[in-house]
Amino acid sequence: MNAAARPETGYTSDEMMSIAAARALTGGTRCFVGIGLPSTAANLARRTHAPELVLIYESGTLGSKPDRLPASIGDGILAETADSVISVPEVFNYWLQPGRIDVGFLGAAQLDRFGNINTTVIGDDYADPKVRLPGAGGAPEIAGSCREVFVVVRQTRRSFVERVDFVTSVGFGRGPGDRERLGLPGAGPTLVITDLGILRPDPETCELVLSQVHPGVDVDHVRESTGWPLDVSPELTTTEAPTEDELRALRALTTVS
Amino acid sequence: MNAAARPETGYTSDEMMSIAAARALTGGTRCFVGIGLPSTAANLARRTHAPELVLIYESGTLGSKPDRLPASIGDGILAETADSVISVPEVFNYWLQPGRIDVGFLGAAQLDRFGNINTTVIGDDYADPKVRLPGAGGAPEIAGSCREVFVVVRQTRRSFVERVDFVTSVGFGRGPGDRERLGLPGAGPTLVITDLGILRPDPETCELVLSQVHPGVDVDHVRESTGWPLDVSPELTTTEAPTEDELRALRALTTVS
Amino acid sequence: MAEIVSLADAVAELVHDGDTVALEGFTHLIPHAAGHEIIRQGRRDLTLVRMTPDVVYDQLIGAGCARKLVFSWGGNPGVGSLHRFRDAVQHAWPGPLEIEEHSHAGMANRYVAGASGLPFGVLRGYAGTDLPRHTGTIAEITCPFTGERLAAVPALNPDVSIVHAQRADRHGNVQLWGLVGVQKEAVLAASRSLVTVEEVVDELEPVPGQLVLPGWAVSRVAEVPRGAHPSYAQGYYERDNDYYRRWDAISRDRDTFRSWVRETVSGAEVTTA
Amino acid sequence: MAEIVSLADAVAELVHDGDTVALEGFTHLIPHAAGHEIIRQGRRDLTLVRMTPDVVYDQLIGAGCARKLVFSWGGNPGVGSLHRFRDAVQHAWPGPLEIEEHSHAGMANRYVAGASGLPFGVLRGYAGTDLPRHTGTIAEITCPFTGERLAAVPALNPDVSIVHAQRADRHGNVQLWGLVGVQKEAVLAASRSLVTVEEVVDELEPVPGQLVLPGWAVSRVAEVPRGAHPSYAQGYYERDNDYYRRWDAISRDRDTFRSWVRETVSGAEVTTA
Repeated sequence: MNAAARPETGYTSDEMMSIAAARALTGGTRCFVGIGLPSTAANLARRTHAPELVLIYESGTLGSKPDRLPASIGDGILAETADSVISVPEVFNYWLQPGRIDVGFLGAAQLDRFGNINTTVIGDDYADPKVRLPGAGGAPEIAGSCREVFVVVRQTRRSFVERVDFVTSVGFGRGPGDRERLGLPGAGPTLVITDLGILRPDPETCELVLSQVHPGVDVDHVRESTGWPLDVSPELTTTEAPTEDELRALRALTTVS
Repeated sequence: MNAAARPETGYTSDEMMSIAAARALTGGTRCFVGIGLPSTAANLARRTHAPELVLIYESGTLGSKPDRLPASIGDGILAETADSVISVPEVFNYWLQPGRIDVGFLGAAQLDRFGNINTTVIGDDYADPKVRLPGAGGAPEIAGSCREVFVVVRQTRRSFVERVDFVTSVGFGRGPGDRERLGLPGAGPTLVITDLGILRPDPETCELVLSQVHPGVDVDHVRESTGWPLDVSPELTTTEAPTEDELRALRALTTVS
Repeated sequence: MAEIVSLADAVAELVHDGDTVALEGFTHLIPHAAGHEIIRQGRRDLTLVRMTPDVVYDQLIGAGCARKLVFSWGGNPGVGSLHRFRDAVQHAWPGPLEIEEHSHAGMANRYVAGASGLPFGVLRGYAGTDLPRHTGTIAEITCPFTGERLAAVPALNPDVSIVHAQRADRHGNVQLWGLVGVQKEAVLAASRSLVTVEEVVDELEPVPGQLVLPGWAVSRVAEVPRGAHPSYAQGYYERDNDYYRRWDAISRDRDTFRSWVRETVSGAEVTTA
Repeated sequence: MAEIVSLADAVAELVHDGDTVALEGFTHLIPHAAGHEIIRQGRRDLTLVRMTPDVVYDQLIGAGCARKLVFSWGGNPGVGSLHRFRDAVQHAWPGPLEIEEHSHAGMANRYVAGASGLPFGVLRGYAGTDLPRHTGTIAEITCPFTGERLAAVPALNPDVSIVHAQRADRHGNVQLWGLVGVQKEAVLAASRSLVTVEEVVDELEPVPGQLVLPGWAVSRVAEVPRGAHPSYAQGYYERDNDYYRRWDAISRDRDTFRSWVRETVSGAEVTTA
């Protein structure tokens, strides 16, 4: 978590992001938890309003119930508390690929207006990149096969771009009908949770539209932090501020680790 | 085991067959044990001269060390005494298919002069068979992928035929070069052990030739018990009679079960 | 979370006439009680899928539940032939039985493909055998990298798969151990699934060699102690080898078999087609 | 039966310049000590294969052992980037590094195909991504039954695979538990294999969730206590999260990294190409 709590609110924008992301996970949702920010949010949800949440990690755990934030997606606590520990090929072949997972929870280095994700290279030349990123990991197939995808990512002009330099994981491709043409069974990125607000795809154009701002965040600031002309939903709402309970649970989780 | 011990020898022809088959398994051979007669022989070998023998059963056990004869290839004793218990798909995909097994040990309802095995139907019409047999089981891929195949089968004119009614598992097909053409990596049936003697493929013609008779068995009797004009090796030998130890071990094994 | 219900309710709800139904269990943990319940409820026109149709499928076939059998080895393990299966194939009694015949490796890979959400599986198999001449569901496929030719088989995706396990907890999480066969694949490949268990417990104590199926991947769980008899449940009871031997005599004769159904599967009747 | 030898002897015997080498372990049981031994013995021109090249591969790449990297995710888990990996890709230091990039699902299926003796694996993957434009080892394949198009990837068959496990017995039977990753597949896919273990014991006591590799499927076993450090070995020691954080600073600077190699991997030198 970067940045100290803003004195006027008592929480950081990262904390707001994690709490907003956690709130999106409810009931017994089967959630494939990607590396990074998603793990914080998913664990927070399970520790607060969604104790039945089923956490699935690509390292081979079904139904992990860690009592602290795992230091990585392969933390021992995930195996020790899982309903079932399986091999990595089994995770992808028997559990992810057939569409058994409700929500794929992903981070991103770059995200574009159609929700495509880049975690591979920054720059136009794959062979000679400006910045070499970690690569695909499980994300392409998580983005393809989960019933829906939630993305958690900090919103800046650098990360929210007109078009990603490299499509590591497909959102809506170049627009309506692309997922169907590609044979991707899931609904794609239905929710993008940032430190500034929440974006949802327009059902007609598949373009990400600002549907919610976090408390105290100005819409113009969100626009300035977006690398394409951002549409704002006419029904724009404001996120409910973090409750004391949510903040306490989040801080307990992130401090212990 | 059918038939009582012949008074003149003190053992039955089935006992001779099992003992001859057991002798063919030596050292740390990895042996894929088919259903029926092979299991008796493989377990006898492990209990006598080949304690390091690695027994693999299609039910999912690697390195079973049963202290009694398993009642079936899925007997609990096989799992309880195994080095590793694995799923049935894993047996075939990770262990059999890549050629990790030295010897596939099979039975047969019908066997032909090129060592092809039928365990599917007796009669010319698959759709309306004279006798419906159990079918393939693991045998086709055992016969294809093991480095060599040993067949244990009682020798009669009905079971040893010119050409099998149905090729369930390939021996040498129609003759030299067929296994290579079919892409079968193993050497095929290098040894056929019967209640009368032992047959081996002629290296030139791939036809099964009588290379050994059991004690007291007349070559003419073997010829009469074979459904094709049986060639006899010029170096025909006679099997060593069962030792007291072998008989004792075999009977201990088969009586307990 | 899998709902825990009675065996009768589970079969009534999950298994319909005309369904493709797989009962799996490789020698170990064969769901016999569920098979009997299917006979008792008089299901018809089933496509029965099973790698090793043994006594329980002989019973289902003999009782007239099946229209078709998809399999790789049909025998009475350690004893000999299946007489009801033979009678159906050789004499269409109690009705004709269509068969679709594979090898174990082929069937196992069909379940794996089904569990993996793939339309087909690939193996080194069937080459040179007569199976492809009679089984439509075996094709050739070429490796796009090496040009090598291999066998392809279509995924198996039963309407219902039924397996037996040692234990489940109250959330329907299922635990089995010992020979685990192809049970996980069969359950995951199916649209609906039923797991009968020896007992429902509060807590699943870990056991070496265990396989755990999360409750959310199973439709229904039914507590059926000795539900695998005459096969065995490791840690609970041994295989009843006598039963398998006795079955040979019971099944040889149609009338003896009819009486067995009437007396043992409480009042079910065999109707001939 | 796998022969039990010293780590130095095992690496000298099994790993040759120019080999394709896979070190596997998904966060858990990463064979760090074996990686350091490869650096110490100065192996060159290796094609390094690993789903998650993390710190140990950063070290091997930085030390100039690698010609090529086959991978699906290269980062310092929980920390950030791999600076030696980045420096090699972005600035060809200490030499150029060819990359062959897949997704986890693709890599996992490549190992599965390799372990299964098949030339390729099939998956629903890569569709719509830019990976197939840059990675030659992704092809399309058509289902012979449904006509559906899927992705195919070629088998991975390393010359040597190296994994770490908790225990082996004196016959070289290997036992591991906890997250088992893709280790079994990596070992079975390789021509030769080395398993480093925390300890060699007389008897492998069964452990829930265990995976056992028979000694006859492994080439060499070497006893290397703490051989997975700074990753962890469930039941033996925890992950050294500080090491991963410290690695960020050590690896950022070429000279700091050089000193680390010299001091930590006892006298090995980085040679630039």
